[in-house]
Amino acid sequence: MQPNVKSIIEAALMAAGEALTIERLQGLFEAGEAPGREEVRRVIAELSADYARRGIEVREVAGGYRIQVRAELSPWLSRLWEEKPARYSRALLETLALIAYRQPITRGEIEQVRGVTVSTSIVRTLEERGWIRVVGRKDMPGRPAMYATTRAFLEHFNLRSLDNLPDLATLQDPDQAFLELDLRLPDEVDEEESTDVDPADHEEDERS
Amino acid sequence: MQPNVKSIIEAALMAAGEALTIERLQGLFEAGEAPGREEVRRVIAELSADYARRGIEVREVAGGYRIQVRAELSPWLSRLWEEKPARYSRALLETLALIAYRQPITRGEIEQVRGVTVSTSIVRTLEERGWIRVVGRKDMPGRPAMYATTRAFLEHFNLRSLDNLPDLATLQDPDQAFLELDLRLPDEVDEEESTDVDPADHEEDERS
Amino acid sequence: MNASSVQELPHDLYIPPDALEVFLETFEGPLDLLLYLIRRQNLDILDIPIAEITRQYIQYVDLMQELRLELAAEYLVMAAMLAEIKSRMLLPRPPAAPEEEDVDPRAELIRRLQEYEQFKQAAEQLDTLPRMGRDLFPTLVSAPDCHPQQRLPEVGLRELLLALAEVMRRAKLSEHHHVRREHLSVRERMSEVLAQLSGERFRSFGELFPVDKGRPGVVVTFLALLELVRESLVELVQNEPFAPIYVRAR
Repeated sequence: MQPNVKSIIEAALMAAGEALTIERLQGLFEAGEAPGREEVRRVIAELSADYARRGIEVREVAGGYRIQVRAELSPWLSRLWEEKPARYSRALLETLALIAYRQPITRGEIEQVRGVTVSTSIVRTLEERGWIRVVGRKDMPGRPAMYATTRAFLEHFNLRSLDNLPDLATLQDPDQAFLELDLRLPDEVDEEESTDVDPADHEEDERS
Repeated sequence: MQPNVKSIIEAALMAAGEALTIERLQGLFEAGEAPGREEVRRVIAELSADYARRGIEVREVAGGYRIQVRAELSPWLSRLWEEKPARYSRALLETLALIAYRQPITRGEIEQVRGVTVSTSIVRTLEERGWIRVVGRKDMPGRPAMYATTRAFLEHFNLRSLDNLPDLATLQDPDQAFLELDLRLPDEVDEEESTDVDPADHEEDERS
Repeated sequence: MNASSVQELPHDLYIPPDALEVFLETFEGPLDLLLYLIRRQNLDILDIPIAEITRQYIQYVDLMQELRLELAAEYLVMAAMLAEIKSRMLLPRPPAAPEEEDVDPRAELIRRLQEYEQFKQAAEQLDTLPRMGRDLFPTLVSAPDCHPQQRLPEVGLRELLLALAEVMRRAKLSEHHHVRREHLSVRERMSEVLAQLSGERFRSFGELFPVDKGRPGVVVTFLALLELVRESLVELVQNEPFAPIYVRAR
């Protein structure tokens, strides 16, 4: 076998155990021999096509690429390991969701939305898993830590970027709802509703 | 993708992180759906053939089968796990700069300018890196070695010749000198030094 | 419609004590419990029958206290808040109330309930995303012949220049050693000539001049040789006038 760019990139993605950026893939080659970004992308697209009928896939996550076993095969693959994957409590998932969607966010702000204290052990678990980290301190009394999610979070949840998080359900503003009800005349309501279609809202509804 | 025996076995061998016995591979399937030993062997032989022109191979090792990166690819793959590069000391950089600008130069002459001894390890590091070499010996007591920079030095610093080193006269303000270097357009450089344009260098610039 | 559903509220609060404990532990706090009470009865979150919900909520809280479950203070705070909203809604509205008084006293509660529900859903969605180690597995092909390498340090031209500037500044030699571009190419050529002469061989003078660099190449080589002679690094040997000149490293 003659090592070529494609076989080197494939082997690296298979052996790395984590997502690799294009720069890291280029860094495998001697200076002057590294393929350009476009060539790396082309090779990855070729690999993706090669795997179309197989149990693995190339996936773009957290700004890099990795080769992973397709989700359809998890019923078989999970028999490889005795230990069952960890299940996370609702408290942990809600805390993580708030950090993911509202970052940077303080513990106090999380508690405000959830209505209960955020236990220290949840924050510690999330930090130990490498999914969240302190990105700064809020300029207010006590200078509380502000949390944000990490690359490891994106990698674990198979996300390309935070933009790929599922859309949040849209909120109805109660004040707005009451005000509108009070101020509009009955015939105005009819007219406005027929014309005032916001396509953005519709898309969001369909997606969620 | 329809999960089939081959895709499941391939995915398991790729994800396990260790060698898998035929029994463990059979254990991935529901009772009654597991392939026979002969079928598992046949599938593994097929995978082996599939990988013939690629950077990976199936190997039978003590305790079963595993997929691994071919030995030929280790020069590239090893760079995946490279440690963070160290930084060179200031003494080394000063020594290198003096050799570049005042070559051929002896160790004694470097010491005279720097005012301190040049350690043997610095000279050895620079020689091992291939940036300097001994080009002769000075006709004086002890016949000290005279050092000069090499082609590898020019390549590393992306210089066509020593002439392209920034002019020492501008050293009063090194930032300024550096800016001047960068501000020249490629075709301006060509015009100025039209006598010794090396087309090979240009190709390299485009590739990198 | 809402009124009738409030009338028909099932009085199903009795849950066996053991089960209740498990049941209450599944709530993530007062907002979660309130949401449960609202959703269980298919009520519109924007129009909560506050009196009935408050009654039910307080019943749960009383139960929790009776069972001496460790009751988070937040549950009691919420009970107080519900009671306050209820009393404000019972008060008759003054006929010429300023506009801000028109705001429904439930508004803040509704906002919080909605916001909490939004993230409760987000957490559920997060849990259904395919996850590494549960639904997806990274390939971990072994690389037995690969060994971690120590990468060589990177040096840029700028660092080199700064190092030189520093050493020159220290030595205060920059004025005496103004080396110009021309000189650098001469010094480069000096290195090359010396390299060619290594091993103390005699080389013919003419042989040292590159044929491919044109006139500038000849001039630079000549200057380099003169400099090498001046610095006693090479010697020139000529056996008789007009005989070939030889060069040797000293």
